[in-house]
Amino acid sequence: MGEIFKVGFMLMLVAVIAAVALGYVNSITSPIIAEQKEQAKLDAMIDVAGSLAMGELSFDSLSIPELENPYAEVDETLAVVSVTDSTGNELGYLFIAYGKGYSSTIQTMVAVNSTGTVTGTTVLYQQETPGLGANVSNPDKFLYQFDGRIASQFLLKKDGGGDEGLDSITGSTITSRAVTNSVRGGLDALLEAGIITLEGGAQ
Amino acid sequence: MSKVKSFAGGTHPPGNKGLSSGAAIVRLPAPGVVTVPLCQHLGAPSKPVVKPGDEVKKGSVIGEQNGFISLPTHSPVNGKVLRVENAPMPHMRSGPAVVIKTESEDGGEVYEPIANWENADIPAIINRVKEAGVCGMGGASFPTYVKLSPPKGVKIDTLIINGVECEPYLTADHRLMLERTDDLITGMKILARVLGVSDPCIGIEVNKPDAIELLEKKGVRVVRLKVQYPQGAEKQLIYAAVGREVPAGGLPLNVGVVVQNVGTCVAVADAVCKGMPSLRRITTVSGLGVNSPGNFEVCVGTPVSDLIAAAGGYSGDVERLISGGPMMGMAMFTDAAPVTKGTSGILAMSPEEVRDVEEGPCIHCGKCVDVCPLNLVPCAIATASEFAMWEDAEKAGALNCMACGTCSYVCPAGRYLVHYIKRAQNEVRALIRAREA
Amino acid sequence: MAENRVFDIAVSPHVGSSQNTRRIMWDVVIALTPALIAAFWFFGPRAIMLVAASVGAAVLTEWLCLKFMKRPVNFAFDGSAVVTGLLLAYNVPAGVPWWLPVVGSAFAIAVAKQAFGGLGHNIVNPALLGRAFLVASFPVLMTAGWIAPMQWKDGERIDVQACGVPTAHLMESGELDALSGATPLNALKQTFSWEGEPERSEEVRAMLFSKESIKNLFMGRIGGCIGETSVIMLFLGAIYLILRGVLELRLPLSYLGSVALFGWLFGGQGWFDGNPLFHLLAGGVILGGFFMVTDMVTTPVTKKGRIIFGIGAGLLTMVIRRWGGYPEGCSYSILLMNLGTPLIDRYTKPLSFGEVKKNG
Amino acid sequence: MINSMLMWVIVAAPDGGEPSFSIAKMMAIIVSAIFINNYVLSRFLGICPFLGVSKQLDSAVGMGAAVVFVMVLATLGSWLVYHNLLAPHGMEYLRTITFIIIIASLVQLVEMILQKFSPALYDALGIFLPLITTNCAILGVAVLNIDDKFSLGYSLINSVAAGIGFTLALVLMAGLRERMETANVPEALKGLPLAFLIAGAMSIAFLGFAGLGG
Amino acid sequence: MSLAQDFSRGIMKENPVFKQALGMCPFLAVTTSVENALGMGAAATFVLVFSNFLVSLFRKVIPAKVRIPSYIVIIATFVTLVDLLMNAYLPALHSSLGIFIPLIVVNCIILGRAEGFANKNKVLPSIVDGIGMGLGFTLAMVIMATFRELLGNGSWLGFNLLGEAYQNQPLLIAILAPGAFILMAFILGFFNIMEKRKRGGAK
Ligand SMILES: Cc1cc2nc3c(=O)[nH]c(=O)nc-3n(C[C@H](O)[C@H](O)[C@H](O)COP(=O)(O)O)c2cc1C
Ligand SMILES: Cc1cc2nc3c(=O)[nH]c(=O)nc-3n(C[C@H](O)[C@H](O)[C@H](O)COP(=O)(O)O)c2cc1C
Ligand SMILES: Cc1cc2nc3c(=O)[nH]c(=O)nc-3n(C[C@H](O)[C@H](O)[C@H](O)COP(=O)(O)O)c2cc1C
Ligand SMILES: Cc1cc2nc3c(=O)[nH]c(=O)nc-3n(C[C@H](O)[C@H](O)[C@H](O)CO)c2cc1C
Ligand code: SF4
Ligand code: SF4
Ligand code: SF4
Ligand code: SF4
Ligand code: FES
Repeated sequence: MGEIFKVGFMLMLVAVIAAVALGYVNSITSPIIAEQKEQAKLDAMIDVAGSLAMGELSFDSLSIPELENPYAEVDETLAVVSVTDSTGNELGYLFIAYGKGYSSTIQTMVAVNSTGTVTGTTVLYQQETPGLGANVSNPDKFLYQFDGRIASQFLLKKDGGGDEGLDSITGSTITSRAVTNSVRGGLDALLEAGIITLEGGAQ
Repeated sequence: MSKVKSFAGGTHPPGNKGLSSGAAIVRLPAPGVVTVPLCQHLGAPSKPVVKPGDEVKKGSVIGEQNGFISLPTHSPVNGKVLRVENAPMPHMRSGPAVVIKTESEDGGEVYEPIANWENADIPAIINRVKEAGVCGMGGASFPTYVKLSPPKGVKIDTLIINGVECEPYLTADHRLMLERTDDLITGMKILARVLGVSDPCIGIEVNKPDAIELLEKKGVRVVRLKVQYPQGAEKQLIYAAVGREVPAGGLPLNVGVVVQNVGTCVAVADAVCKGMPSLRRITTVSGLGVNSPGNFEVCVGTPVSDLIAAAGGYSGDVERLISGGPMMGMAMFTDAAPVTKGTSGILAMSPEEVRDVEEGPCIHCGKCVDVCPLNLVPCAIATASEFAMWEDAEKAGALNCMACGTCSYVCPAGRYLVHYIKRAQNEVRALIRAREA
Repeated sequence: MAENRVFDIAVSPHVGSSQNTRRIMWDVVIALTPALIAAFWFFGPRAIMLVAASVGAAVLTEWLCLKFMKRPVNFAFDGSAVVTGLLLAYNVPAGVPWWLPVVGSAFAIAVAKQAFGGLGHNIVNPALLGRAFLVASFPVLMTAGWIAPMQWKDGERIDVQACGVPTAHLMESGELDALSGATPLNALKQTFSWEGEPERSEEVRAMLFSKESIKNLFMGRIGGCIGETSVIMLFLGAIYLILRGVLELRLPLSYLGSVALFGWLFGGQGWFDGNPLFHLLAGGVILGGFFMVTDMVTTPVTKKGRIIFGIGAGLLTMVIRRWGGYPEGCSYSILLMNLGTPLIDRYTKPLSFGEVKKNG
Repeated sequence: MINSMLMWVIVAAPDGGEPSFSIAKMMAIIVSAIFINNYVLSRFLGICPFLGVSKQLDSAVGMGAAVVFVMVLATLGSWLVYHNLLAPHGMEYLRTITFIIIIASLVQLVEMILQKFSPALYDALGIFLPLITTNCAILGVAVLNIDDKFSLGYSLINSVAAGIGFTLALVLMAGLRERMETANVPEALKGLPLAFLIAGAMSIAFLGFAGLGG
Repeated sequence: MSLAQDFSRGIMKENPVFKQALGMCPFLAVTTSVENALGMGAAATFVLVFSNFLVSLFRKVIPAKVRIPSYIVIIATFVTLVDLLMNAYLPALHSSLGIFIPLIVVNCIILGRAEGFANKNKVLPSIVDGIGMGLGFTLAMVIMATFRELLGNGSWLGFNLLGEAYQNQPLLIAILAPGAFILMAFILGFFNIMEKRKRGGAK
């Protein structure tokens, strides 16, 4: 009995020391991890929204009850962030589009101005095939075509977009289609909810 | 005409029987010196009972039975024993033999004929078959009297006479059926009586229509068989003739059948009706390596070189000299070896006839599996054997193989499948013996 | 009495069939030539160049490997490397650069064959492993290197739709672009993803399954890999092999039968609305069915096993065509079944003659 | 006390994960774990037993069965502890340490129970059990279930499928290795290199499943 | 045995990967780039050194019965430590090593050294052994990663070495799963030959 007690005690001691040590380290690292995650997001937002205006930007997430989320199967709510300049002028919006690609759900962050024209995009996450679909992360291969388009112009040539349509990445129609259609879906949702309007914008 | 029957698997090598099938049997006199092997049958060799200098009579016992599966050996000539020694053999490198200087072939000691065999005591007939030294003439040279004495409780209801002769080249059984038809039928009847079988039959491949016709005319029940090697193998013959599957590792008697070769029937008839011990046999000499192929009735103990000389001598290049058929026969390293009771043929093969492929790796083509009449997977057994994986070879059924050679024949990679499998059989038997000990 | 002669001894049997490995391999080479002629006709001299590069690389690699491993180099000329090189080249699009089949053949022979011990010891089909290696390494070239087959009209060369469907109709409706550069199977695959547009999807499928399209498939007037397109020429080769006793029909028949069955079952959008003939003739099924499923080295030796292999490969082919990431599943299905070959052989070992099934 | 116990059992979906269950998603998980992202051939989890226990078919089957068994138990234990003990109290950082303790104790427990109540099964699986503690595939499936935000139901399905995928790879490998025993492999590649070569060929073939159902 | 021997043993003679085939999963999984290899190597070395240190320090105190569980707890503690620190300070590396960081716990190199060496030796040799083994593991991974990154991406440690043309059409398979298996087969084959040569020479 004493033997078991001693053994159990030792094991517990080891575990307790370990837990305490880890708790301590965690208390130091967890704010850093959280902050660094926040920063990464912020960097991406600044990167994309930088196309809306120069200078200091601020971001504010909107909660829009009537907005129907086209990505319901990935996220409950369509997170829309409004972008304002330092003086509080509303410049446009950011949202994340989710599209099911070849081997992953591709997350694309999109900046759109209040008249519905896309001004910047970046891929936040993808796990497509290296050398094929993974090229979406390279702006020169695909996303360069996105700026200046409105919702109805997001269609691949292959999918009936005609001459105005988007060229897909060589050998990666599925990936290209996923991104294109997801961006269109997000824009449509914003239009429907009346957050952006097409007045005066590109036809 | 009855239906042509067969078994599953097998192959059809070119028969080449035309070389000798038209040649009537020629009886050769005994040579000046005979080398009588003491190991002509399956089982223990007989024990020599003569010594150099002894005078022997034709038909006198020179080696006595040495156990249950064994037989006595007789002198085929009147003469004088020169030596008792190890001599080259057709079926092994060398074996014990009695060398006799021939003086004559007349008269000699024969047993009392059992003329009224229809009514004679059955044990007496079996004993006669035994003392006459009759063994199977079809292949394994198994002592015939053993087959005639089934263990208690075993009921034999079928006797099949094996007139198939499926090996290419060989025509001895074919000629025997044509020329010694009456003795054959008598032998068949004796065997049927001994075994208590009422309706024996004889299996013949349809490439011997003359034999089929002749026997049917004489009232024998003939089972027509497809020309397919190895139709003459006991288990395949039984399956084709009566549709019974001899259990793996079992014997024909397990399904109530006894199979005897046509030559054995004639030997039995000679022993019973004429009291003649088994001293001679009919053998085919063929192949493109001899000048005039033919069928010969010779004394056991006659050197192969004499047979070749009788067939006109060698013609040019001879690549290989074979005792038996080309599928299962043994290559002989010298033509000094004597004929035994089991020598169904002597083939002198020219280089064009002999298969010459370099052995390559097994390409898993499955041809051997397709043809194996026993449904084995020969390539697997052979590979296991090559790598000394004896347990695997045993599991793959190595012991079931009858070494018919069909698999090697079709193998495009030229693998020596039979050779590997035979080696596996030896090792597996040793393994089993060790396990039981 | 004559001097006794002495002879060489050898194991039985002393005679053998006329088949041998070398002859079988060269027979396959002969049987593959009609398809090469078709490739020249439809894809031009470029196809011959690629095939020659592939075969040359295969034989050279084989020779180098044998030399390096100090094994008899004459095995390099037994024809098996030629078959591998041919089949590899037959499995790449005609529009790829010359070095692609060279790299593929070198991999097929050095890694998929010789590293496993050479002829007879490899576990998966070398040509197909070589192809899969190329697809994984150079996906863009291997999925976009199609060139449209050439056709002659009034003595002049005209280009036709690679997918093999009647084109005029498509051009009018403006859907031509949607299928450009594709192969019939690529076109079919695309229709599966137009879930939102059932009518368009249905319409294109109807064209693919039409008589005209089937005729083009049969002749080879379609885009595709170099050697797979002309069904009629492949049939010619297959008939030659059957006559020469090289092909055992269990594998091809069970494979083709299974592709047809499952193609009908789920080769369309829904159930029971696929076109079995289309699925048999499109893509690599005929080439695979007569020349690659039949690679004896990597397929089961037992009779039952070969049937199981064929059915399994057919099922996998159709599963990949219908639901997989690739438009064609023929090569992967064979590779995947190759992995199971030893297990199939093990569990289909026939009951030997006179053996009874043990109870339980 | 009793109340909180009940709560534990009830919490069966992670925060932000899907509470509902769909057959389509279940099929996707199964196909992914067995074929597309096979734990061994594509994710490199469980390589040691894959190489170590694939020399013979019989032991491969035994090992596969043992892994499926332990994976399910480990998933059950680790999932419940993570979502009911660690996550609610902000102690996610103790995940690794708790999971490995759970797995090690589970293996011990299973061994003891088997030995006592089913000696036959113990004899069959016994030798494989200790090997499993230090098998990345087990810890891997527990961690990935958390990372992928699977609910308890999906996690269990995922663990069974992962185990089946592992067994499939192991059994195929065993068959191929048995065949290769009699192959004329170059001297340098004999042994472990050959095992890797076979795994490479398998892995390429499994690329054929890429995008399946996608 | 001298400290120098303790150190060098893990690098060549008893290299955990090439000579003992240990730590295979992380080895195959993270060697897609030299950077990942170095990161994983550093993480594993850290855990090895500290767990060897603690195990050796307390080898007289910990009862034999709970030896293994205690080691596991010690190792898991350091693994978690590395996990937290990396997440806080090297987030990109942390996300590309992914699940293989927590899996260091079951890496048998570490448990093997704790049980096989630290358990029986003094503190200093144990630390040195940990460093040696860690470096050996790292070295092996760097060798493998060199092949894979160079062939599969045309670069080494991110530097483009083989030129634009190669990078457009690299031997992608080298960084995919099959490439890892096949390259490993040939690397091990190479060591096999070397071993044989050496043994042949000694005779
Ligand atoms: C290994 C492999 C990976 C692939 N990865 C992708 C991918 O990441 N994205 C994609 O759109 N298509 C990918 N594909 C290609 C698709 O299967 C399909 O062939 C392609 O989308 C056809 O598009 P195309 O018309 O642009 O050639 C991949 C194909 C293979 C063989
Ligand atoms: C050890 C042994 C025992 C045999 N015992 C009997 C037997 O008791 N009864 C019988 O009819 N045949 C017996 N046989 C003979 C076989 O049935 C068969 O006829 C003999 O092996 C020759 O067959 P083969 O020429 O096809 O090789 C025995 C054979 C052997 C090898
Ligand atoms: C492959 C093979 C083929 C055989 N072919 C014949 C044959 O054609 N004729 C024959 O009488 N015996 C043949 N035998 C021998 C028979 O199986 C059997 O042993 C013999 O018929 C028994 O009769 P016996 O004891 O009178 O010789 C063959 C054996 C084997 C293994
Ligand atoms: C009917 C037949 C089909 C063959 N198919 C292939 C094949 O698909 N791929 C291949 O590399 N070799 C093939 N070969 C050649 C040969 O079997 C191949 O090189 C071996 O797999 C190498 O061990 C074939 C040979 C024959 C006789
Ligand atoms: S081996 Fe000889 S005796 Fe046996 S069947 Fe064939 S030819 Fe007849
Ligand atoms: S395995 Fe034996 S029985 Fe089967 S074909 Fe070959 S030699 Fe004949
Ligand atoms: S016939 Fe020869 S090559 Fe074909 S499987 Fe059998 S042993 Fe192998
Ligand atoms: S302990 Fe883990 S890392 Fe080490 S070899 Fe075994 S499975 Fe691989
Ligand atoms: S490292 Fe051993 S199972 Fe993963």
